[in-house]
Amino acid sequence: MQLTSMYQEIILDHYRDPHGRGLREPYGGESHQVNPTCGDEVTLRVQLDDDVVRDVSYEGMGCSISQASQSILHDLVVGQPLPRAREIAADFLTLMQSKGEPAVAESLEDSLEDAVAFVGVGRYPARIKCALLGWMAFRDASEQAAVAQGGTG
Amino acid sequence: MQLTSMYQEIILDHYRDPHGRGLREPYGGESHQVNPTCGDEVTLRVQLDDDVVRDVSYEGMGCSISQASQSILHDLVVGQPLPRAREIAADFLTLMQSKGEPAVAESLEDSLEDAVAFVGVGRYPARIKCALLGWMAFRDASEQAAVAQGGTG
Amino acid sequence: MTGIVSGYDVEVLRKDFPILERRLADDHPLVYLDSANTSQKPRQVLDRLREHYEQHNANVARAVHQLGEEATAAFEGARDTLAAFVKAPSRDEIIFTRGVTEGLNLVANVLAWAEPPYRVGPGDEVLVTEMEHHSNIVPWQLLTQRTGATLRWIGLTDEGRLDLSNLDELITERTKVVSLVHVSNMLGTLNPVADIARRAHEVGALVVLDAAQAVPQLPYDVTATGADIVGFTGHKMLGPTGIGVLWGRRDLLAALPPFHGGGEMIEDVRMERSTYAGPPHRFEAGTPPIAQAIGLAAAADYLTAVGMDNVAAHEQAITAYALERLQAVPGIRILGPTTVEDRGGAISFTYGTLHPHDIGQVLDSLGIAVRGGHHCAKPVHRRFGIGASTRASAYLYTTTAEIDALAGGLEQVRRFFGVRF
Amino acid sequence: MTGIVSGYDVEVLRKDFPILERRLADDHPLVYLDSANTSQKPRQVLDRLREHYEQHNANVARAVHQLGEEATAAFEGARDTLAAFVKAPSRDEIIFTRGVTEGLNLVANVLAWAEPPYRVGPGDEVLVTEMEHHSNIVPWQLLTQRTGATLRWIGLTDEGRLDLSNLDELITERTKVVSLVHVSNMLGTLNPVADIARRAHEVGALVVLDAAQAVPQLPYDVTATGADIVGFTGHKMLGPTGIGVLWGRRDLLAALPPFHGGGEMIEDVRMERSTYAGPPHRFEAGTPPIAQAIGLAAAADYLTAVGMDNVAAHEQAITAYALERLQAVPGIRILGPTTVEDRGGAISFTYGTLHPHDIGQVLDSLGIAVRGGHHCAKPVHRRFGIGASTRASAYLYTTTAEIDALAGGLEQVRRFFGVRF
Ligand SMILES: Cc1ncc(COP(=O)(O)O)c(C=O)c1O
Ligand SMILES: Cc1ncc(COP(=O)(O)O)c(C=O)c1O
Repeated sequence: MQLTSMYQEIILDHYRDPHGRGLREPYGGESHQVNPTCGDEVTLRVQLDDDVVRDVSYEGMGCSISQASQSILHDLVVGQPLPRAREIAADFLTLMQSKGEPAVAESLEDSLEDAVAFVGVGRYPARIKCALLGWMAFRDASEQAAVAQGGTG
Repeated sequence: MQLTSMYQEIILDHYRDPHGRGLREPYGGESHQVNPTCGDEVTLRVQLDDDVVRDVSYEGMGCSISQASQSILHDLVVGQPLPRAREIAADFLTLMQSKGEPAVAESLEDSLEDAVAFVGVGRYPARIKCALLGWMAFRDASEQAAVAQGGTG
Repeated sequence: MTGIVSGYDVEVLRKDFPILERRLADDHPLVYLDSANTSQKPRQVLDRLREHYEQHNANVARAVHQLGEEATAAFEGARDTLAAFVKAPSRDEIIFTRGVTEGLNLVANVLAWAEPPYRVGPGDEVLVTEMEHHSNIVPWQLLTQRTGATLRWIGLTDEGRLDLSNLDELITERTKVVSLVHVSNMLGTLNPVADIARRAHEVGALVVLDAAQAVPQLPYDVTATGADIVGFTGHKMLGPTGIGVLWGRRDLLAALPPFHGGGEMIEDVRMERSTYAGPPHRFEAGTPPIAQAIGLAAAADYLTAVGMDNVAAHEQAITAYALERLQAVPGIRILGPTTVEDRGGAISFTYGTLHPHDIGQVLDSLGIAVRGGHHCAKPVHRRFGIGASTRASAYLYTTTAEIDALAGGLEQVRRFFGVRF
Repeated sequence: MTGIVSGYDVEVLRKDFPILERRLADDHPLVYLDSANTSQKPRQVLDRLREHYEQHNANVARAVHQLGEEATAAFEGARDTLAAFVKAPSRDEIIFTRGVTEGLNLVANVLAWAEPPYRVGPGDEVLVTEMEHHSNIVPWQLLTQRTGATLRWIGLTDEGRLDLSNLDELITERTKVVSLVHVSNMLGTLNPVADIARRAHEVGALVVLDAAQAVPQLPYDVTATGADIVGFTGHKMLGPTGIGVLWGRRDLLAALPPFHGGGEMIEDVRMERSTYAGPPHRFEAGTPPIAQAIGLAAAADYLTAVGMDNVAAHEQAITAYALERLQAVPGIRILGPTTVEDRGGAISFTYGTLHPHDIGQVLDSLGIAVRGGHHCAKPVHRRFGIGASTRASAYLYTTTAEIDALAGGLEQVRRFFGVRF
């Protein structure tokens, strides 16, 4: 069944055992995002250290897709220089807009690593917002953090 | 063709040569009526004399049906005691709501005389208002006139 | 069919609904349990729509030609049909709207500009409840914010019923409007509207009912509700989208100012000033949803032919069956009344820690359509400490086999995510 | 077909319109010359409607199931289609309404509550014209009466064009809105909207266009009009009733407050307060006219396939032909431009002293459908010293033979009433 194309094992793993969950101090920027169609929410904090993403901490409620996506986000961007983290975020958006095109996923594999597992979600328009919720919060919070430290924001 | 069932010769005669047209003094009540769907208008005055309709005078713009109907109204009610004039008006309303039923027209022939020629108009919902415009004005103006003279209004 | 007895043959009736024969992905037959969101349409409604467009299409109330007369007769005839369907004392009390949302906005909007005693202004209060659909909250927020009035609301008990314990504090001399849902689209609760209407009328408040879920399911009598205004929506009662009805007491409607301005709602227009037609046309500016009103009348005819008593009895029986089946599934918690008394057909629930999106997605892969989300009722979700729920809702075409499919599907959901409750 | 050459075969195209085969009383074929009132619908639109209801019906933006996704894709796809049809820079600038009347009311309504600089308040002025449809007069009367602003209007020349001689006195620093008709539904006049928009923008006024008669007839480019907001209506462009479009500049829409409150227009709802979605959803409260939007997209697809250039050329040719034929009938006086330059397809006229109702009734007995009355434009009738007129209006399916039938019918009207002019 098609279902496994959305719920790949790696997504279910992150959902059952999310990485980096919880809100932590200190942080340079925080963002709260709501998905108006289902009411799901996330609060996400970003801590920069000289333009390197030192921590991403988050809390909220949402479906397996949004939870797993936030967990993978944490894995991908923590430790990265902010410009590179933003590239990753842009690539993830591209993946979500690819309508599930395997070729797009393949071309992004180097950048997104495990996160290409989300390619199947792109075929379900109602779920794309779920996958993007944390990433929208990251874009917002990282901008704030950059501005706060007087960086490249 | 069906058309002649609406435009009976007697209606066309009244249209071409209306009776009692023009606004006259004195009058005890006046009413202005508008047909919102076509913009047709009539101003109609009623003069009572001891509960007898002494004069009905009118002016306005409208189609052959509304013009002829006002002319026939004038013929029917002038000289009648007000209660009888109201009966005639009620009968005309019944005729218009009869959906063109010949039996209804027949039963009203004694009361309405020539005016039963309007029976065919009842089959054209859009035109019923045209035929009734003057009669609505009469009801209104005659009530005013009755009140003004302290009568049965 | 097993398990329940209906006043009509559900399997035969289902043949009127072409979409129910649809096969979805992996050749699963459609199991449509989202009727509180929108209902499916019988062939009879679609045929009437098509016949109108192919044979009688014209604008109404404006043209002196055969098509125009036919279209006007059908449209105004639809008003008669809907008036009879909800036992309105007069056809002139039936206003056609896009849906109940527009109807409620119409009321909230004209009350800002009405003459006393209806005008809502500074110091006045509008009372709603915590179980309202957003469509019966936001219009009143806009009204009260813009006029300096205050919005108050009736809270809920843990069983999902209105908490009427402090009603005397909530309905006071300041209350100008009490607007509430007749049957909740989320909890399923059927509210004691006649009682509340009586209390509201004691202080001279207007009573407005959101009957979006009630009219499709119950034999309806607008005056028996005790309300002054009742709104409902066509697409939830087998009718087309884009059409709804607002019923209002004739003398009240006659005293209210217009809503939108435009064609058909006028008596005379001058550049300086206009005068307006009487109800219902005063509230129907512009070309109305002609074909949709005619289609809705066909839907009302269909429901009347089945018999609204039968529809209500089936809804009760299938809801009772579903409540029982669902409560037997480990991990299911029903939100709202768990038995069928004073209850409509919507059943919202949580399922362990699983998210409604995930539940809905797995069910969908089996052809089972339910709704997951806040169902346009965020405050009541918040009241129960959750953000979203899963909702199954039946209608006159729903079978017990479909309820069984749902119960079975939920077991598969659990297995798919590898959880136990 | 004789007399004109079109970019498509009109006789072949007519076969798409089932109603055009209808026989009326006395077996007269239908001669439908009332398209400015409402257009007829091609099979392609009716098929799309039926297919939607029979295969994909569900509510939009709310459900995570296959039907819901299909319905949402079709509905939001309709937004793309309509955006492309009028060359809107962004799909988010397309708001679905019931029709242009609702669209104009939406604008007038939100401007009462907008933040500066858009808010219309005491001392401000709104400018319309004397040739407006009631739908572009009454909403502005309501707005100005309720906010203490003033309504002014541009007068007309005897030829039925805007009298722009005193435009500098009418458009001043006080002018907040200029709202006018692009193509008059009564006079047929095509107005110089880009010029007027430029003048209005010099003083910072918003420009609103009633394009109800323009979009169906002309290749349309909303930004080329120079306007900030453009409204049109589906039923006049081969689409269903109950649907229209309001286009607005994205940054403007983003700055305006909501219109109706309810489902789908929100971001978050608490009992105390709500926040709202961005455009277009902010302005689409409640279940939208889903099937109707999809049907309208089918209509736009149909028009695009014929080619809007071809539609416009045919309209011009048939209007030129009709103007010529009608002016040859003794007693006919055309209201509005008598040649086809800067002119749309509606032709209103008087015929001796005969009343439009009588003219229309006799024509109807011959199967010829025209409109008699004030066409929801009483002020322009008053301007020309009359209460009502007869209007013939063609569309892409109209043939010269139908115009000939009209001319011949008018002669029979004259004979029937036994008058000479
Ligand atoms: C110029 C113009 N404006 C407004 C309207 C009103 O359109 P609707 O009734 O579809 O809202 C019409 C048509 O009736 C029109 O021709
Ligand atoms: C109780 C209730 N009120 C209001 C609405 C809104 O109805 P509509 O979207 O048709 O306007 C709904 C359905 O969505 C409902 O169930």
